[in-house]
Amino acid sequence: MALKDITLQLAGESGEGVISGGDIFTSGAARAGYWGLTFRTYPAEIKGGPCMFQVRIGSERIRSIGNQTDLLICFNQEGFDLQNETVGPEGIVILDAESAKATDEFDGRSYEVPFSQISEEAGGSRRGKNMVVVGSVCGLLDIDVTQLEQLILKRYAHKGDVGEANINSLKAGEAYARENLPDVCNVQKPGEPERERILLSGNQAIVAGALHAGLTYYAGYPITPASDILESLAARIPKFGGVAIQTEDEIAALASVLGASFTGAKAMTATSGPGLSLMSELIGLAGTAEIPAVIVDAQRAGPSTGMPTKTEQSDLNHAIYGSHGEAPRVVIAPTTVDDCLTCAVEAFNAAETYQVPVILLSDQSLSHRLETVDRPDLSKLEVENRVQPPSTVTGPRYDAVNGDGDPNRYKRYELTKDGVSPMAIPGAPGAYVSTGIEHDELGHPGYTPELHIAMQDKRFNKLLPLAASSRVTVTGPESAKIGLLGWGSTEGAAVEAAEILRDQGISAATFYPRIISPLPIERIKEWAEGMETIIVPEVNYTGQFARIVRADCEIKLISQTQITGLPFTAADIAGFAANAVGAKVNIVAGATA
Amino acid sequence: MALKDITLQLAGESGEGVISGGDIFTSGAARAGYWGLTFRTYPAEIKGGPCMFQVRIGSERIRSIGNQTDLLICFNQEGFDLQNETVGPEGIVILDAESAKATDEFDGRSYEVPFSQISEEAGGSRRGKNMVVVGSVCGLLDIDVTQLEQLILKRYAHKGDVGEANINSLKAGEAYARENLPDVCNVQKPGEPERERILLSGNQAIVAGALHAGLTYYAGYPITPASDILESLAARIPKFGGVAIQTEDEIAALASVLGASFTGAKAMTATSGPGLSLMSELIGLAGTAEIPAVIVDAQRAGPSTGMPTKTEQSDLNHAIYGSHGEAPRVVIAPTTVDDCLTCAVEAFNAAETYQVPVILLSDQSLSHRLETVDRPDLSKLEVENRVQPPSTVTGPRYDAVNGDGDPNRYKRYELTKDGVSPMAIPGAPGAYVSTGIEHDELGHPGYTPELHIAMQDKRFNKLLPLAASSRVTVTGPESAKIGLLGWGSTEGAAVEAAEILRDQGISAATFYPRIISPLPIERIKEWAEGMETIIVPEVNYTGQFARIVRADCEIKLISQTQITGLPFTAADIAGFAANAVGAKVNIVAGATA
Amino acid sequence: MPKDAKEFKSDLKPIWCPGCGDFGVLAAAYRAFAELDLDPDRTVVVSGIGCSSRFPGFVTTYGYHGVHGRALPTAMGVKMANPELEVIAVGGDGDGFAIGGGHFPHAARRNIDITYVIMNNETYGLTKGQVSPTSRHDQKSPSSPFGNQEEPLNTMATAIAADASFVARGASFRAKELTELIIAGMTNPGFSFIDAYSPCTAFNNNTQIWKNDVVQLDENHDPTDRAAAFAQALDDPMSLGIFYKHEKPTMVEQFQALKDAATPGTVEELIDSYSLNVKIAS
Amino acid sequence: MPKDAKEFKSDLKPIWCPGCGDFGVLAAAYRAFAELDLDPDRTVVVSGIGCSSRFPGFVTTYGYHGVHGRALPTAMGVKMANPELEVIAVGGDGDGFAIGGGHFPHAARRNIDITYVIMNNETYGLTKGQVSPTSRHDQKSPSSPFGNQEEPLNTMATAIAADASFVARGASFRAKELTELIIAGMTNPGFSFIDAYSPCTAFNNNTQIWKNDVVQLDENHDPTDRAAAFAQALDDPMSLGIFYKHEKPTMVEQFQALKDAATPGTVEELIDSYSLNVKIAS
Ligand SMILES: Cc1ncc(C[n+]2csc(CCOP(=O)(O)OP(=O)(O)O)c2C)c(N)n1
Ligand SMILES: Cc1ncc(C[n+]2csc(CCOP(=O)(O)OP(=O)(O)O)c2C)c(N)n1
Ligand code: SF4
Ligand code: SF4
Ligand SMILES: [Mg+2]
Ligand SMILES: [Mg+2]
Repeated sequence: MALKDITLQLAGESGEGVISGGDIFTSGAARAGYWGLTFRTYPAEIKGGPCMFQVRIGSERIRSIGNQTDLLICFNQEGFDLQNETVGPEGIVILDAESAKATDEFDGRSYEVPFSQISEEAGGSRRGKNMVVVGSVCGLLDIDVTQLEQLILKRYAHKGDVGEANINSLKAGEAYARENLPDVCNVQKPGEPERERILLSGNQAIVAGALHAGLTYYAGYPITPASDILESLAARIPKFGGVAIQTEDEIAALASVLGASFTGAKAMTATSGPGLSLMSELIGLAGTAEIPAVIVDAQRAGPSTGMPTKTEQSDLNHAIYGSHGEAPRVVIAPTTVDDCLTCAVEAFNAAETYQVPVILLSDQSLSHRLETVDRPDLSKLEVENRVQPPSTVTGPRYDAVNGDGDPNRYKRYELTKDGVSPMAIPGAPGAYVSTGIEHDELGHPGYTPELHIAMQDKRFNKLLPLAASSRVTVTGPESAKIGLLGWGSTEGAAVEAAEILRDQGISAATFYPRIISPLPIERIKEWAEGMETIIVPEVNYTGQFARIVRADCEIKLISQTQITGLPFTAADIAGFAANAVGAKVNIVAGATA
Repeated sequence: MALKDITLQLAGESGEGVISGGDIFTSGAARAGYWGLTFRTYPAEIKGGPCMFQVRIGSERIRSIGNQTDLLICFNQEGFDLQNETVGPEGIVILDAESAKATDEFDGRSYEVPFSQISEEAGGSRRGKNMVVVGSVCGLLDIDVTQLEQLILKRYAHKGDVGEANINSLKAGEAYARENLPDVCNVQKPGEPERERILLSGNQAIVAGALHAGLTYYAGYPITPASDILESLAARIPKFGGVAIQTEDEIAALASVLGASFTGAKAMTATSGPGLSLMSELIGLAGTAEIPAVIVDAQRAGPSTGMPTKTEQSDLNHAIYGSHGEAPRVVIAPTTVDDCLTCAVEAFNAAETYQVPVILLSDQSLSHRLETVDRPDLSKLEVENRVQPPSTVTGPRYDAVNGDGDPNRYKRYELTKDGVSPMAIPGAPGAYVSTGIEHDELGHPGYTPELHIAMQDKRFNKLLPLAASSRVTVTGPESAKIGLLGWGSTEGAAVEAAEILRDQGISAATFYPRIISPLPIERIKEWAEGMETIIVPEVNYTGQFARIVRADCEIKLISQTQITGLPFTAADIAGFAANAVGAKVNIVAGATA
Repeated sequence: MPKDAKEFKSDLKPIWCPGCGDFGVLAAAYRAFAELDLDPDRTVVVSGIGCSSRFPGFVTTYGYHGVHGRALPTAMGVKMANPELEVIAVGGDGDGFAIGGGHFPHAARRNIDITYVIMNNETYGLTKGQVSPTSRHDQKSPSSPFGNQEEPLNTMATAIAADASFVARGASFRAKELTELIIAGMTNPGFSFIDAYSPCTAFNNNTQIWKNDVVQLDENHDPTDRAAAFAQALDDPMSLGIFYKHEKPTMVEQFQALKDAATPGTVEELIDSYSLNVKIAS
Repeated sequence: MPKDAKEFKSDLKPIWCPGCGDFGVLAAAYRAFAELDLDPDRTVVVSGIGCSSRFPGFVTTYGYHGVHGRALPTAMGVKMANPELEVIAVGGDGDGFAIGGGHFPHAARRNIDITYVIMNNETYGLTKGQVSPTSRHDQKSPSSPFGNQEEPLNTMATAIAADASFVARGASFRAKELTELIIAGMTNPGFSFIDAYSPCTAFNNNTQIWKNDVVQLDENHDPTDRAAAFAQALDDPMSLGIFYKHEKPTMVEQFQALKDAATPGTVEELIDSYSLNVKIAS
């Protein structure tokens, strides 16, 4: 029986090339036409410590990390010890013959391969062990390794002969597997793709989306798992006439982004939880002074320093409520890698159109997952720009007290019908003072009740169209026994969970809004009307989104939370949901062909 | 007819002594046995600009600022123009004869007094104008001015003859009023007090409470309306063997407070919204590393710099949710000035008992209101201290790997039954590392799912007893047509509003929990069961508390919000409530005897 | 034709107290802006929070009145996003050296092309007179009732240590000299720092004392000698003039070089780099 | 009897990469603590976040591993709340001079009685090698693929400008000298700053180059001359030794004086001051 898809894990010690091996395998499989999606765990340590690379490939689009491991490759004993529990009842284990042994339970489905020895013989060094692993897997799965050779040469181009040696190890691994390992792993061959595909990470997709939207100013401070956005832009943005600056901290990063945006530039910063906390005060300034800005938060497990290399969706509350007073902002949560690109464009569009800070909530699992996706059609991703006043406006003049008597006097914070005031750009006429103090239409400080009410109304009401037009993805029937309502990177698992449930006779549907704040309250209520039981899965402790939906939509729902540092599997969600309605599902059946 | 209580306003220009006059009058009236409560507005400007002092005095405890002005004293025309709308239909206006005129509407109930001229004649300078005003008011209300003389002498002791001159102005004002003004203002004479009373502000009460709890370390950065906590402690804390340090910013303030608390000291900082935003990251550290700390947030109108001299209750969301990840903290909201003292003690007790950061949410109207209250009985305010390990514990030793084999090895984050782990104090045995990284019981970094779950459970569950034992004040019947559910400084107005409603035949009750987070969910639900309509009044824009109650208690309620920069009056709340149930109330009748 | 200073005066009346030094700094800025013939629509004045930080409201240029302490990174964003703009950052001693002090050395290291004017009243004016990082030792204030326990921060020494490319001190009550310093700072490429004594008449009124105490830097002082400038900064805390001046590549220049060196790119090309080149079904 | 250095070694194995300079700094600290005969239960090591900030876990004293950049104010709280404790702050160049840079001058001005050791690898080790404020101009890194655009911050000049009472530089690979510097810093009353070169073998491996480049400060250098110390700091960025040393009242002393001068008070007395002295009904 050929599996529809297969989930592989490479487990070993950091420094053994587990991650780079996984990356190369994923690329190779993708080039061979497989869809794929990866997940990785890093050690807490700087060097050394256990690490794991998981990739699920298949002949149809892959949406989540896989419910169980079908093939576990252990670089060492610790790899086996830590990961063997994830292996399914029919899963296969391959171990480094020198250093690892499987337990009895795996008798008949575990195989030892002398990875290091093969590497030494073929490549002249034990350091090609990971390439032997990759080759063996290709051999087992009947994936052509020639595609990978190019990749390896490119990756090690600056390292002399290493590339060649690695290719030799790769080939030797493949040969070993084809000769010595039984034909135990079968995955459906992919058909020819209908559209061009790309393989990239969530962070890479955000960079591409931001550049498409017209990003020319980036500032950021390194932090896992957001640092590679800074690094990628530092290398690329000069080609787009922009600048990427590493600042002294996150406060300086956002302050400078707001300064840049004030001049009309599209500007962004990216960080993770601790940095988002530090930005709290400036998020309030951006909301009050109505300065567009995009803030990417690649969430990691908190609170505080927490587990910096693990995934969690626990910054939602801070994204929505962080900052004293009541400061408007938009929160957008992409759900997949291609969605990261789309949402980045939408984030800039919202920021620019509504002159508001936009927080783009990714997380470690999405930021660093590699996913094969159809090549996005950029021409379909429209870019919006902020509205500017006519060039006839004038700035302040000393002889015109408070602008009275000058019909052209520019009103930065004009109380327009839709709450959006044209924003003058330095260099063009219309000088004004941008300010976080409460102000009148001119931007002059003003503290009357009437002004404060009018300006808070303006700042919040202007965002309402966003809630109404919010992009939402829905799967499943309109009326279902189980409705899965979620946000962000859990969508793939939820959609698959709904499929599993439906496959087994339990009607299930999913609803994933992109804009979490302002929440599309009415649309959630409408959808929820058709559901018997609504479950809100999220990777955090307190069920943050569930509480928000309860507060705003006043509907009954069940919160499903998890804080293992890992993303949900489809099985996690399907199992919970089935349990919640008193049903049983056979999880494995749903995940394989 | 003698009024049960009377609301006075002094309105003029900053620099004319409006506030100091009001302060002195309040003190005098309080010494004459009246209960009192004040409210003040400051100008946006540093010097100059309109300012207003409001005081309500009466023969019974005063709980809110008063529904309308009974007696308006205008130092200048602007004072009249800005404030005359607050004057009730039978209210009296007294104006500076030189500079202000009332409108026709006040014919027959407005009087002009040559304040400056009287001051010049009696005190030798026009600068005693405010004392003439105070004297006139005393004359009108038949309050003995001799009590005030001492106060004035003391206040101006360092200013040479000013004290004497002011006393002369005061007496001349009184004499003028007794001779020339009709007997239009009558307030019931207070009886003899049954207990000793004090007159102080919310911030002063917090300082007293903190010192009673054992505060020895204070650090803060100036910000309105919290600066006087720093200033008061800088002058007083050396008497208590403690230190008060003005730091370079709020981040340094809280960082140092946590460092001090780590050594066993009771430590506090105070700030307002912008500072609370900056503290976000460190609040998460305190929650994760389990370090006790008290953070006073004297709220002001936001967002951003907003209206720094105006009141608002808009930091609740940030207090509860601010900081990335999910970081436990306790939020306590005092409701009156004496409650500020009690809550300060309770804040330290909660911080120390549960090893958690506690945010004490005051606001400008409460921090700076003067209120007469019964002298608190400090002996009834018990002080709790953190639990320490026995002196037999030992710290780490290089020859004992991960503490194995040493039964006495101190476990800072021991997973005890109630989640509270004894906390060793440097100087005593038990050296450990306090950390915001996820950790095992020893405090060693650890990122397994099991550890993270166990530690989040510990950190959150240990607080549950607080929700159960939370102090709550309730007025009115158990089952009422209208239930007023609120938090913080609005309690006085809500309690009076309920009285107004009941007086007019609409049964009404109030419920004010002190601990807002963790919320006493069950008690709110129980109380709510008896109510037909529940209204949540709060001085913010989005109805923050109402949304929290909806999320956690899943009950129907109506949110009443106001963002005028002013506190609620009882009439505001009673009117809204009556309206919500389709009834009508005669507000004025409720407020006077 | 240089403009009239009045043209930079806005319709918003300064809310400062009578005699506040900030009036003098504002007047000097008006004159400097006029002499430099600035275009108000191409000039941005950035500030933080404080009495002095209200400054942008009183000029006819673009202004940015942000949060407390973040004028420098904000100004960096403005300048680096649009190097065509003339950018001036202003604010108080608390804004610049207490809460915002962490940004100063980095602005100097990067050599951001802006001029930064601090109105130094050695106090927190807006919050009513607490000590600031530049307050004198033993200075009494509401937050230091027994006298300031801290040594004042030496702003000139700090700026010279950070290698700011232009470091000068002026005073609000020395209008002509201050105007010249502002002009010199604004014409200097890179990061120019001007610390201007600006007495707070309400809470730290040293106007008379300071008028007596300031002296002009010795004519022989060589502003290109960094060590000498530092020695000078230690010697005499109330000297006025240019302490240090040193040309080095500016931030704008350096980033411009990167842009110039790069071949222009498109997002499609970027996406090509992720392409799997998989054979498409026809 | 001085302790054995091993007694300060905890049961947690350092997670640093092979050859990381931080091992050398840790070893020097063990020896210094032993020679000073510290009581682990009366000693607190405070840090921020970074590879180097993992340090407190590896010693047997009390430790505080806080958030990124806040070691100094935290250490101030520890020391001022309990002056009996011996307090050492440690961390990285990024922790201390980027995100935490704003706290440094104030720690120095206040003369907090602590010793601050920075493990300076001129990079951000923990986040995998981006440039830090002390990185060299043109240094390539993941975040500066075309070379660092910024001038490095001169840590010695910065500390001397802030008037830290003890300013020295050591290196992880000069164990004996570094031990001596730590001892000298810890015995100096007030704020002692030691910048220790500590190569990051993973991301900025300059071990060999730095070993060659460091020189000992000239024997004739007079560390009590602040201007000379500054000149020295400008001259030769890789000199090791005590640059500057200067006694002044410490923060603990100053606050102790306030306590000593105050008459002890009670909260009842404080409340008396608000009393209305209203006649009570009998
Ligand atoms: C984050 C934050 N903390 C505190 C304040 C309160 N605050 C406003 S201005 C100021 C300091 C004013 O001093 P300075 O910067 O020297 O300006 P000056 O008023 O003296 O001109 C402070 C502490 C604030 N607005 N924001
Ligand atoms: C607020 C915040 N921003 C960013 C980070 C990510 N971060 C952790 S350590 C570090 C810098 C490490 O460099 P350094 O302080 O020099 O220490 P090293 O690792 O080199 O010893 C950064 C940016 C963080 N933990 N917190
Ligand atoms: S308080 Fe001081 S600094 Fe502020 S305006 Fe008045 S005089 Fe100027
Ligand atoms: S990454 Fe660098 S600083 Fe960190 S442990 Fe490794 S060598 Fe040391
Ligand atoms: Mg100042
Ligand atoms: Mg470093």
